[in-house]
Amino acid sequence: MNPFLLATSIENWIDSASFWPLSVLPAAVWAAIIHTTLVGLFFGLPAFVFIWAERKVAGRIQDRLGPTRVGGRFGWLQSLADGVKLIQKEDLAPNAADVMLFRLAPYIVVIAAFSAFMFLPFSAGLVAVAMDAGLFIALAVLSLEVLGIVLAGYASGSKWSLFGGMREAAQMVSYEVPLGITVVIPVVVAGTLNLGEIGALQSGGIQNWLIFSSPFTFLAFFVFFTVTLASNKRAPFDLAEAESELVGGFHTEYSGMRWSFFFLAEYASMFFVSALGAILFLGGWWTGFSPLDNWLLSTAQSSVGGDYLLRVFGMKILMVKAAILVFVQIWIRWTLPRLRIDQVMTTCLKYLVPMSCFLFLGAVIWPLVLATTIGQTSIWSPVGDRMPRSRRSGEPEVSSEVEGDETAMNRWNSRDSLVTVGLSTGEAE
Amino acid sequence: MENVGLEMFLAVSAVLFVCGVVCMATKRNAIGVLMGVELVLNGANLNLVAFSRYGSLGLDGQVMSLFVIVLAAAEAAAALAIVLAFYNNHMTVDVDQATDLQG
Amino acid sequence: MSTVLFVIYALAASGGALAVVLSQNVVRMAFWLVISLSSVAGLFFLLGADFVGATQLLIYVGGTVVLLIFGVMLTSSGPYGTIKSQPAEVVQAGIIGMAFLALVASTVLSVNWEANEVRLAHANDHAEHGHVHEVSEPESEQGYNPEESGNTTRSLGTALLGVRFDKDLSLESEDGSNHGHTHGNHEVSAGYLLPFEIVSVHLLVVLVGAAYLARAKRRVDVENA
Amino acid sequence: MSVHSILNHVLGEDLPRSLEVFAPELVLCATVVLLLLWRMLDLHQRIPTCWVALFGSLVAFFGVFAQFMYLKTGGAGVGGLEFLFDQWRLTPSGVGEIGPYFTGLLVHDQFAVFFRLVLTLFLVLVTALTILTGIPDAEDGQDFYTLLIGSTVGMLMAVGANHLLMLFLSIEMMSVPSYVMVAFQKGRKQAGEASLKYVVYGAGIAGVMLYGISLIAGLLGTANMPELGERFAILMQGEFFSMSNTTALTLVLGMMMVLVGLAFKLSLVPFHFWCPDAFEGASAEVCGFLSVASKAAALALLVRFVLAFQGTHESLAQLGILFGIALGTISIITMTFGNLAAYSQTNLKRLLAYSTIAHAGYMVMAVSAMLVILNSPSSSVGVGQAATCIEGLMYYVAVYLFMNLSAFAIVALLRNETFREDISSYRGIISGSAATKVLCVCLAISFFSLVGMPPFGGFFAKMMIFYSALQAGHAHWFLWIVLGFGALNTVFSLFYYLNVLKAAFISEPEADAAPVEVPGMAGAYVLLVTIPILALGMSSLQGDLTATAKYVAASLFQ
Repeated sequence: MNPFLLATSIENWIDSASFWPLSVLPAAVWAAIIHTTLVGLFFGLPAFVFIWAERKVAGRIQDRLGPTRVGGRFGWLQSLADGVKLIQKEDLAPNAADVMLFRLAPYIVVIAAFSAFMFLPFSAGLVAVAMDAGLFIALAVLSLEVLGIVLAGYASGSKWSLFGGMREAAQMVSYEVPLGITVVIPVVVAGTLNLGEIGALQSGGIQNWLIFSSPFTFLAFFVFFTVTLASNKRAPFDLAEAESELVGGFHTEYSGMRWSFFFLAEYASMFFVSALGAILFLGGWWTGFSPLDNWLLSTAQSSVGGDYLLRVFGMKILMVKAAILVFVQIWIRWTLPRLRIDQVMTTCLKYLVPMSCFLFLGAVIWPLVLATTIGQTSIWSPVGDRMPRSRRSGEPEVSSEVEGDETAMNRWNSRDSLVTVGLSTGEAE
Repeated sequence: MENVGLEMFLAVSAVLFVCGVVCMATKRNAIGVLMGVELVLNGANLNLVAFSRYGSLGLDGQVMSLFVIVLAAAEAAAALAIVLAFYNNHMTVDVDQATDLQG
Repeated sequence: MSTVLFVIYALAASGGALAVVLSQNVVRMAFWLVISLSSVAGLFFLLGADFVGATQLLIYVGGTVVLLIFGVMLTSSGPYGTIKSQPAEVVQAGIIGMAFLALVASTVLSVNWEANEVRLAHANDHAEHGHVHEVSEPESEQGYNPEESGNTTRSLGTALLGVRFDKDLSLESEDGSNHGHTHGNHEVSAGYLLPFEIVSVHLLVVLVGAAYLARAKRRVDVENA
Repeated sequence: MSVHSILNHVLGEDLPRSLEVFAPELVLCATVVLLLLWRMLDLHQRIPTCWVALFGSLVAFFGVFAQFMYLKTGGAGVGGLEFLFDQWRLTPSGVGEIGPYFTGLLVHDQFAVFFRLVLTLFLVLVTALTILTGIPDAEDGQDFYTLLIGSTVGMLMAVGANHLLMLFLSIEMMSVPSYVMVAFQKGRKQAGEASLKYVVYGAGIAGVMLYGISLIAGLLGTANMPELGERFAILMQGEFFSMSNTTALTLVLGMMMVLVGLAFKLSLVPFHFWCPDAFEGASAEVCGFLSVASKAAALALLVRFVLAFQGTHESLAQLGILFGIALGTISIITMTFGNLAAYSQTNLKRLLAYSTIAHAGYMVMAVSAMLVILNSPSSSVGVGQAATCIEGLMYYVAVYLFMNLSAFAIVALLRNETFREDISSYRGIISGSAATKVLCVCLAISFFSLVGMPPFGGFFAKMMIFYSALQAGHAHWFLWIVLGFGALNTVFSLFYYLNVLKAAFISEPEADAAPVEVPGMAGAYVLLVTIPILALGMSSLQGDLTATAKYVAASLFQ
């Protein structure tokens, strides 16, 4: 069974079960423990897989074999062996370190990287915390990672670590700007910050994926991808840990589990931004094959268990898309040489920021241009038609003068009414 | 949230405010003083959001706190630039060392 | 559940703030500040202000504090710049702080907020409808509670434009004729279009200033050349 | 109300009107962008950025001037005025109609327009002065003028603030760029130190102020300033205003915190400590800007803030009297401290800083008198007298602009020649070139006017404020004490100003000092800003300004 469903159902059960002999507090503790176990399993596994994949891909690209010895044919137990080794290792703190911060810093990184998943929908409705501002909050949480890295660099008491931490801070804070702008481009097209809704409206064929909604979103995806490479400190932007210059950067002094925390966090956030890119641009949990998509959607709407089918299938699709993007990240890492720090900053401030601003502007203007030339706001079909069911079902007739017991908020919640209001305002003048 | 009233939030914000003020008054490191300022601003923001939830302030409170967050970021950027400029001239950020101007 | 969360966040926020004051190492202060500010963001989420909470995390914790830590690193002269305060200073500050806290807390907390709220709501009803209408749902009188509490993005966004769901649109009267005297001379509640736009100018100006101070002089001084 | 009708109202009526009123500020914003583009496109090689800034501020000035005249003439301008009205597309329902705009965030009335006029005029004059003295060199021009204009935009919004958010926003907008401007001469040790002190205290006090704002807004359930008094009256119904009433106490606490913020901007004692240091560290041009523009804006904000708590209810009257007397006390302390501390100064900028502090004290006296008059239970005084206070205040601000600008311009221009700013460097400068002689005479005029000597503008300004305090004395005896201290202080202040003039006119020049040769343009500029001091004292302009001030003040209490 799917861990999220399991977790949710357990929580519901605890919440609802009046026969449960425990009071609220122990129940909450139990729920927390169960959640933690599930999350640990769920997020630990992809990281191990990706670390193994990284080795294998690196081996292929550099014309060597990669891990072969441990665990059968492809060395698939290598990551596990690494994990066991890391757990056994002694947890050292250098004399020069600020011990408290040194010990706490990895936790900040891990917490930031993993709590971003709370807001990531894996499929229709399959999200831990569904919020209107989901995308915004996810990025906000993810941005906390930098704090842990800076503190780790500082607290290590080593100049290499400090350099690594400083570089990382400068890099991540700068790349947050183009990241924010490129992420807003699909948001502008979709008209919502809710990741679930953004994903939902890309159903019904590959032409509905937001990446193909306009030339600007198409380019924006590539800018987004480049920026995520940098904000995850992946090569060619991995200045923070540049082995050849800074030994290991901010994690030079770490060993054992704390060291592995940084790696878990790095792979987790790699996976996170890949999944985010898939949802924002690449059709989320939809296959892109319109008969299949439509069939999934219609079963979900008609039959009782159809919802479940869509969720499980959609989740797999999203994982595959994200894994492909992660693979590209690994591929790039082992193919491209590392940039210098000033080149990294130049890339961001002189190229990526203006480019993303330009793309943003274009994405905003594009529907207006289309509206005046071909009479609709998107090449394929008006985005409003594809609004998710949650928004459309039970909506009153589209009119700004609806009377009845709906609150104004409900009326407003329909995007269509916004369009109508805007148009009728225009006519009124 | 049944048991948590407005007063609770106001109490937290009062603690933040006072800690911030004391921090501003006692820290000699200029950046430490700025951290105190951030605490004070957060106390005020917490007030605003709490009033917007419990009082008749409505969304005004939330919007105001949004703008305050942005303004505080701008102020911190300018302040930090000034602290760095001071550091370049004096090689210290100890506010007590700023004693050239007296009279 | 939310009470437990409130207690956790409140303790972390206050404790972090206290630790900022007490700690001697600047970077540790920054760490405690992060704890405190993140907990405040948590309190924002509890208060149903999700967007503000996210902004707090993104701008304050992820931006401003990183900037401050950056500043500490650029300006610290020793490996761990600590500032030792005299014990006397600490005691002094403690006493003043406690006195101040007592002052603020005693005034702010002793106000009967609910009674005040009822009065204001009462007066509003008078002004808007000319009569005290039946208060069917006491919850709705208690400030702004959209049905999906916590999803404030849309209402905040429209508030920036001037369309207020919590104020104008929730009024029952459709004619709008009696808004004149309740909201002063203007007919709708405050929209925040102006601050939204003008803050961008402010940010531009401040960044130009900060960049000016931070960068090296563009050209070598004539005297030095 | 439906979404439709609100959108129609906001986009169809409110926004066009707001943009019409706000056009000068928009011009300034555009100038900022233009300045940055100018540098980016390398146009500054052909036309220096300072001219762009001057042009932008002149356009904005004429925009505000057109608005002011439109309001004054009721839209019936002739000739040039009509041309201006047409150019700015002023309409009776837009600029012609006073009241809140931008959905009530700002308010458009004669008071605001008058202060905006003063501020934009000052911006033009300061820009011209910096072009003359060349304080931002060609490389840094765009940064300096960006900060200057950005700060001014904040001030322009401050004078019209009608919402607590705008109160805070505008204070921040005018402060933060000015922190950087103080540090503008990066290489100077004092500049860094001055600006560090300024920013650290300023940021802290802004935080305290925001906490006060949050208390007020939360207590009264609104952030709209005109509603504050009314709301407080509702809360206090049936309750007695006293310090044991917690609602009142909380409001007083919040108001005090806000007033601390405003007092800091006005450099009132005990929140003045940044002022002398910042002035000594900053360049004289920036000092002039801080001492006039930021004071004027903060003063307007102070008036707006205290007027927000006016009403007919008993408790509001008590609140008003309380704050009136508190401001009166602060005014006494401020002017006495400022004048006494000025004696021992050897640096002219520092001396002028203390003089600024003292003048802030005089100006706050008018606000205090206004509060006492408005809230007095006695019938001998009323709204008419309160208008006199505002009238005096505005006259003072107008004259103060020229007096202080002239003084700081002279300091700046002489610094360019002697590279010194201490008083001993002024010894015998009268023996310099003809332009230097003009500077000396202008210095004397502006100083005498600062003291309040009869034939100059400063005299009438001070007279009007003292007269308003005298009126207020009928309402509350405390204002007579304030008045007494004001009069005493005027006498005190004479001596330290004379000390400088003695150095300039009578003392022998220092042995090794070369005669000071100020360029002719400098003399012309100083003459240009000094003539209004004379004109506002001795010509018919004085009557004009009084009439204008009266008209503006009366409009505030309609």
